[in-house]
Amino acid sequence: MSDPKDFSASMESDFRKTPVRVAFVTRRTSPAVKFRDEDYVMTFPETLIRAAVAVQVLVVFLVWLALLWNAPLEQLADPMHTPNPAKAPWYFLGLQELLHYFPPVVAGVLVPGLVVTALVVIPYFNINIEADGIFSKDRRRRLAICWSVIPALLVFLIAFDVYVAVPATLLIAALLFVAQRTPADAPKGFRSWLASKPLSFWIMTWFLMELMVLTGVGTFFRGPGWSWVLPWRG
Amino acid sequence: MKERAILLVLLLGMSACAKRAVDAPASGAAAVPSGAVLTEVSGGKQVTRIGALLDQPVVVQLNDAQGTAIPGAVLSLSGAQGVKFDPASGPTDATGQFTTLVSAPGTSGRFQLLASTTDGKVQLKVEQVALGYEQLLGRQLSNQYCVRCHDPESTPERVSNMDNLDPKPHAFTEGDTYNKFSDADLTAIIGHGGPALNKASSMPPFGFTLSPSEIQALTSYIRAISDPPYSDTTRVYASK
Amino acid sequence: MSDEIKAPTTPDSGELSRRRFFVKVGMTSIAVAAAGTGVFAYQFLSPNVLYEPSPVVNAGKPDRYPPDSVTLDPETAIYVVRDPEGYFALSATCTHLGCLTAFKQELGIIACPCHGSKFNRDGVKIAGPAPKPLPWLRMWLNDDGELMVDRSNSIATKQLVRV
Amino acid sequence: MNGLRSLWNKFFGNSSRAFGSMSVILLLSLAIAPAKDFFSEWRHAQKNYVKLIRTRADAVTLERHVEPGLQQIWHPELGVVDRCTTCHLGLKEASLSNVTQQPFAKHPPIPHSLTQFGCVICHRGQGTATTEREAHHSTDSWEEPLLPANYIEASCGQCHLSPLRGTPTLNEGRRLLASEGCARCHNIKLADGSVVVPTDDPPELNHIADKTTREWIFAWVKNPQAYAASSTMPNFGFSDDDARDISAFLVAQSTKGPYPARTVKAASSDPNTVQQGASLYGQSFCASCHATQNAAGNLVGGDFGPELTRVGSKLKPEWLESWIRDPATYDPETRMPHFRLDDKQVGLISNYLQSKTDSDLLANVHLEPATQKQAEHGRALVLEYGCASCHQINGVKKPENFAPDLSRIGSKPFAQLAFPAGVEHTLPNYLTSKISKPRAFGAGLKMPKFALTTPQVDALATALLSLTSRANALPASLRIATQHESHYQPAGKAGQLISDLRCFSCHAFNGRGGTMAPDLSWEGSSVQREWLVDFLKNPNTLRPALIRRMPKFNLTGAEINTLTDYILTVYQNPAFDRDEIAPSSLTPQLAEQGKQLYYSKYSCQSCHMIDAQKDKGYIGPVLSQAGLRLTPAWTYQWLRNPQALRPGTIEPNQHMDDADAKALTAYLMTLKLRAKQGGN
Amino acid sequence: MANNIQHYIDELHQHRIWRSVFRSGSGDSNLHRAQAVQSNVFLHLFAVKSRRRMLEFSATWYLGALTFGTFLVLVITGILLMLYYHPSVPQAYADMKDLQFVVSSGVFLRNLHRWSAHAMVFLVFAHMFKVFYRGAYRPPREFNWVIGVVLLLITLLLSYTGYLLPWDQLAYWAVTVGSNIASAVPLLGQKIRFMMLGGNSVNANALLRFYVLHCMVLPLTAIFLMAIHFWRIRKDGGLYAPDKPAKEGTK
Repeated sequence: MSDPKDFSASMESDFRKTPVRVAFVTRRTSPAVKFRDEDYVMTFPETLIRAAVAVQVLVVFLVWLALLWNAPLEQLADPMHTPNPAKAPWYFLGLQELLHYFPPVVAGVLVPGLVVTALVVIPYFNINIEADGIFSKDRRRRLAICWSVIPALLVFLIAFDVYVAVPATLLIAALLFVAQRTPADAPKGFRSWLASKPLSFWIMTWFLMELMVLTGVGTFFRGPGWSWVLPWRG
Repeated sequence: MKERAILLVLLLGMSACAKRAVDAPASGAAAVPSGAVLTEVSGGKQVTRIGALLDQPVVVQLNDAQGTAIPGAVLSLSGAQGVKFDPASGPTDATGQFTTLVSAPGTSGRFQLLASTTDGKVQLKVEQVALGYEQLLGRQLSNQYCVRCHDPESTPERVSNMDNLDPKPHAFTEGDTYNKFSDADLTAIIGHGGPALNKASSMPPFGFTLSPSEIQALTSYIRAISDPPYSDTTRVYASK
Repeated sequence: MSDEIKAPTTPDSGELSRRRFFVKVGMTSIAVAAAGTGVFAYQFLSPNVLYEPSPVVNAGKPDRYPPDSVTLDPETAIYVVRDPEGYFALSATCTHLGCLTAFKQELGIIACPCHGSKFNRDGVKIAGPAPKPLPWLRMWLNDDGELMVDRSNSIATKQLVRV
Repeated sequence: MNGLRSLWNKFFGNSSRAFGSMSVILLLSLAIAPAKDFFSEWRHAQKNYVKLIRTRADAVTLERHVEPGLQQIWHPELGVVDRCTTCHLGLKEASLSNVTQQPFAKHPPIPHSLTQFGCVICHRGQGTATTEREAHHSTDSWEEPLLPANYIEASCGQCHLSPLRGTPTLNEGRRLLASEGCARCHNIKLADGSVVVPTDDPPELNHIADKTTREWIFAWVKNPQAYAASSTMPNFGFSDDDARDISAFLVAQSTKGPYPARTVKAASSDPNTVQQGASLYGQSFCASCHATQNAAGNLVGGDFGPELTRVGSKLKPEWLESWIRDPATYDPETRMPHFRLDDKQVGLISNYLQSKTDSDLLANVHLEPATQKQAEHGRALVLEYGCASCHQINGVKKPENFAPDLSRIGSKPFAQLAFPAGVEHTLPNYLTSKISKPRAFGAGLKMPKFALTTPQVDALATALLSLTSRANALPASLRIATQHESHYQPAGKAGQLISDLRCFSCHAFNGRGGTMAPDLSWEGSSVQREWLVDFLKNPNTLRPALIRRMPKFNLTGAEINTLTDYILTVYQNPAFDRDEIAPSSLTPQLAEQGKQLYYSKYSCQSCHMIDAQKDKGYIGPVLSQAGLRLTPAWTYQWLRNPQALRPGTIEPNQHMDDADAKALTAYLMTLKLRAKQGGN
Repeated sequence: MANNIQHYIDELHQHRIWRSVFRSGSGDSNLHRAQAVQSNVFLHLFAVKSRRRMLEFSATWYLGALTFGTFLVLVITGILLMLYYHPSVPQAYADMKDLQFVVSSGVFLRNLHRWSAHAMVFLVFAHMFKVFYRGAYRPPREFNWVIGVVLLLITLLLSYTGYLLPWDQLAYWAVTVGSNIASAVPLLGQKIRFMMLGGNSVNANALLRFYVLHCMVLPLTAIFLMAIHFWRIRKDGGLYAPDKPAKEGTK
């Protein structure tokens, strides 16, 4: 890679040198190479052309979408008459589904507020910095917390009739159980992969699954009066 | 390979048979012998508003060549765009008759109904008239001012005066008489009365009672219901 | 694919030229698309329907206008002039830069407030920077006996509508 | 497989190739949008139109009229943007009258100009749309499809709130809204703010037990049309038990009426007496208002009062006699006049009417004595079904807002309507099926089934479809407001007589009253005193062809004088003086001249009779006593312009000159044949 | 012929005016390429070089680039649509109809705008989850993650404010419900809603406010934050690449 004959100092030269790190070894540090510097490419054109192709594919997709399907347009706004059901845009339907169960101050303000706050503070709480498996350290205490929080969450969800959120929670619990039962020296595979996942992974995955379930339910399975309907029985 | 070809031929044959079985008239429908004749019993030449139901149902009769009624044969009706039938098809009754209610299309003018047997071999055309706004207005005016003398039929509410007049007025449906007049002639007779045009003195002038547009509406109505139909010969549409 | 990424700096010359060709094709298509977008934008930007009042104006019954008078309708920017022989319509928009002119009753002339152009009541320029006389507009009587003026249709000859 | 892969590699093998290929694909995709625009539906229609007119003789003229591109009619004050003329290019081309191919057909003549009102004001649909589907049919964004031709008159009704000659269906529908009792349960407000006032006359039920039996009530409530086919009372579909309980309640709530009890002779079945009653019934012209079924089952007589075919099975004799004697004592609001019959006459008519029974009607009705519980349930039913919306019932208040408001039913969105199975989702279909089969919309619904024919249902739907939001939003200057009936009430003794005789039921005076008989607002200018006195004593008809005739009221001489004085002084036409033509100016020579005109120039004998033997004209009134009946001034003015004195009269305006009118007047004034007493 | 054209293009590229505008050529040398990035006001937000393994599709799924792509599409179509849009009641709805029926390709642009908006929301979410699962929010990239979260909120707000603009039933009731959720905020709820709608109900004022937010405030904020977002990628050491064992790195 760093063939010296490629190097010359003139302005017209095609310099192919990759940056070289120089480590200063002091008394308190010791040199140890963890991994080598990587292979770099020019941003222009290598990265940009790929990005451009990706965007082109997307735009072609959107253009065909726009050619084939018209954007929805309903009747002129009529304050005297609420359509049934009055649905928000799809990305808010998870929230609207929550509003079906909880008072607005909880589902409309508290939950989204907490989620946003949580997202903002994630990097500052050193969560996932080590990226160690959830039960790899402090196992006993963490197990105790885990197996008390999940049932409490389930009871809470059922108390508010949020049955739609239960399966995903149970699935996470089941996977956690698998992760817990996986020995540290398990062979590489799904189980060891699960066991290596940190707490933040589990919370985020639960959140993602609930988001998808609630949005999916709100989008496809809710009809007049926010009652259950089957989308294929239109 | 050979077996496959035979199988294919067999399958094709079977499906063809099945298709014919499906296409065949449903069992129970009487066959229509050749020489059968469809005749109009009642409901022809009715006058109604555009889009409205005709007052009387249209009744047609299916007879065979000997004049005996054919019961149970399926007849169907069709018409111009917008004409509705209730029902549009069905079997003839024990006396060989088929009755249907007809709604006029959305455009004014004469429209035809075609009654036919399912195989389409025996057909009958029935003509009706749908009145547009102007003709409807004409009919209203006619009912108010004209029919007492120009309609031979009496009703309890309105006794016809036609027989009392000499010369007798012509009924508005008499196309043979009215089609000879041009639009201008008709307008003049209605507006100026009979004597002014050397016609019967019993026809009074209506030009001071009706407005020009009302007289035009009346003319339009008379044209619409005349039998045989009026065709405007002053306008020739020749193709280039 | 991964092979090519591994050795991007040592392609054979044929591959290199093909590459250039494709990039050129790409750039040309994008240039064509940009040009096409220009045409497209022109089409898009020129409205197909206009929410503007009809150029044909109903100026009302002729006896609305007193004999030998010039009447300005500011809404439609036309003068209806009643001469002893008949009626005619003049555009009230100054031919100089489009200001709305006014008829000076005491002087009997039409004057533009913007740059001082003056016209007589036939629309002929008397003074000022206006390059052309005020155009005569087509005028006719409709079936109800009302004066109609087509603002989009100016007439060259001085045709009066006689009532 | 390999071929595909190499093809893939060729075009997408590396980033440059992918960039090049994707750019081309992007270019092509983007180019489709304007192409789609170019091949639009309306451009296609315009091309076809040009193709069509090129084959015609007047192609040059027609092509000159074609303006390519999108067309728009914009009416900001009507709130309308119409682009219909983009495709409907031949609307104004008179020479295309034989083209039936849409969208190019010529529009039939209407009284409004296309450019003045646009299209959607009348036809509805979506005027802004430029595709057939969006313009004509209902979509997510526009629920209002084109109005079917059958109901097109509904659109006229948006501005024309008073009857219009060209819209018989709409007029009929509006009449039915008032006369079939729709407006008693539903609030129906027109765009000018006026409310539809019911014109039917449902009887009050406070004293119903005096009038009829529980058995009859039972049979009636079960099926009103079984008693009288022409009844406006709808069928509520009550079960036997419900009908029993309602009859129990109605009888229980009934109180004794406010009229004097009289001894009543038992009805006689003597055929002679019945025959006398029948002839008195005929002489009193009861059939002018009341109908009876004849042997063929057809109704004969007027529809102003209730049908009397089976009246003997309904009414109690003592009530009937009291009613015939003076209806107003039982019902002060009734439209039936006070006939001033003596006891013998009352007995004869009552006896005749009681003979009109139908043994089948109540044959199967056997009711046990009512229990308290039944009456209570009956009351609950009466409340539930809003009986008090129409009838006065003791202890039951008229319910408010009993049925949905129909003031904007013509713009009701589908989303707010529930359609029964098998009904196409359009507003006209909803209305017609709701009116004709109300219970198909759900078993628990209250709306009863009215005995209406299909044309009547269509007329009602037309009237309802005219009640749109747009009608309310249109500028008031476009509205032709409803004609309100005046509250004119003549004063004094004569005024009392006029209301006692219920003259307003048939005659109109100063904008109030019925249309069954001539308008009498200017009667004082028209007739001579002597004739009027004679006429009131013994009304004989002037028009031999009429079946509806003025009944004889058996007035006293004083009453006749009061009425005559009043009519001759008050009901005068302000346009002329009734004495302006002196009888002396009408010389015999002039009369002779008039006679010539009468028989030759104007052929009056075509419509009028003078000599019943010789003349046959059936249309106008008989003129044999014109000289006794009419004043010369009225006759003269009438001949000059009959429409001015009575708008809508059949007699055409002959545009007679002064001399002819004078001569004819002179002639008519010589016709003084004395009518024999008793009339025809 | 082709040579001639190439000649003229080269001439053009060498011309003084051209050089004054485009400092670098699109030369074949890496130096030129580096200059191209550095001397371009937009491209200088990026590093001159990037890790080869981050070019793999599986590394980023190009979600960030795609999101930016949808944003560009939205800006272009949005500006065009603004030319036929009046933020007033009920003209706004009539304008939708005009776009659909009479403006050349108006319906296409509206569709593209609408679908791109949906795509952008989806892509932003996907981008966020992808970043999270890769752990790319770890220091020193924590602030860039926060900017990302803010951009997510802005995207949602952009989409939501745009939702009202057609003034149809869908828009009206979605916004009515949404603004009532805002009023559920303890203590300040009603005030927030009042400020948001410029009144007590969704009416012409609300439409104008949403219009200004949708067309001015939010896009400008988004562009500003995006610039920082991209620039921070460079400053934080390029696209985050998870640590790899030395043996893999030597490869």
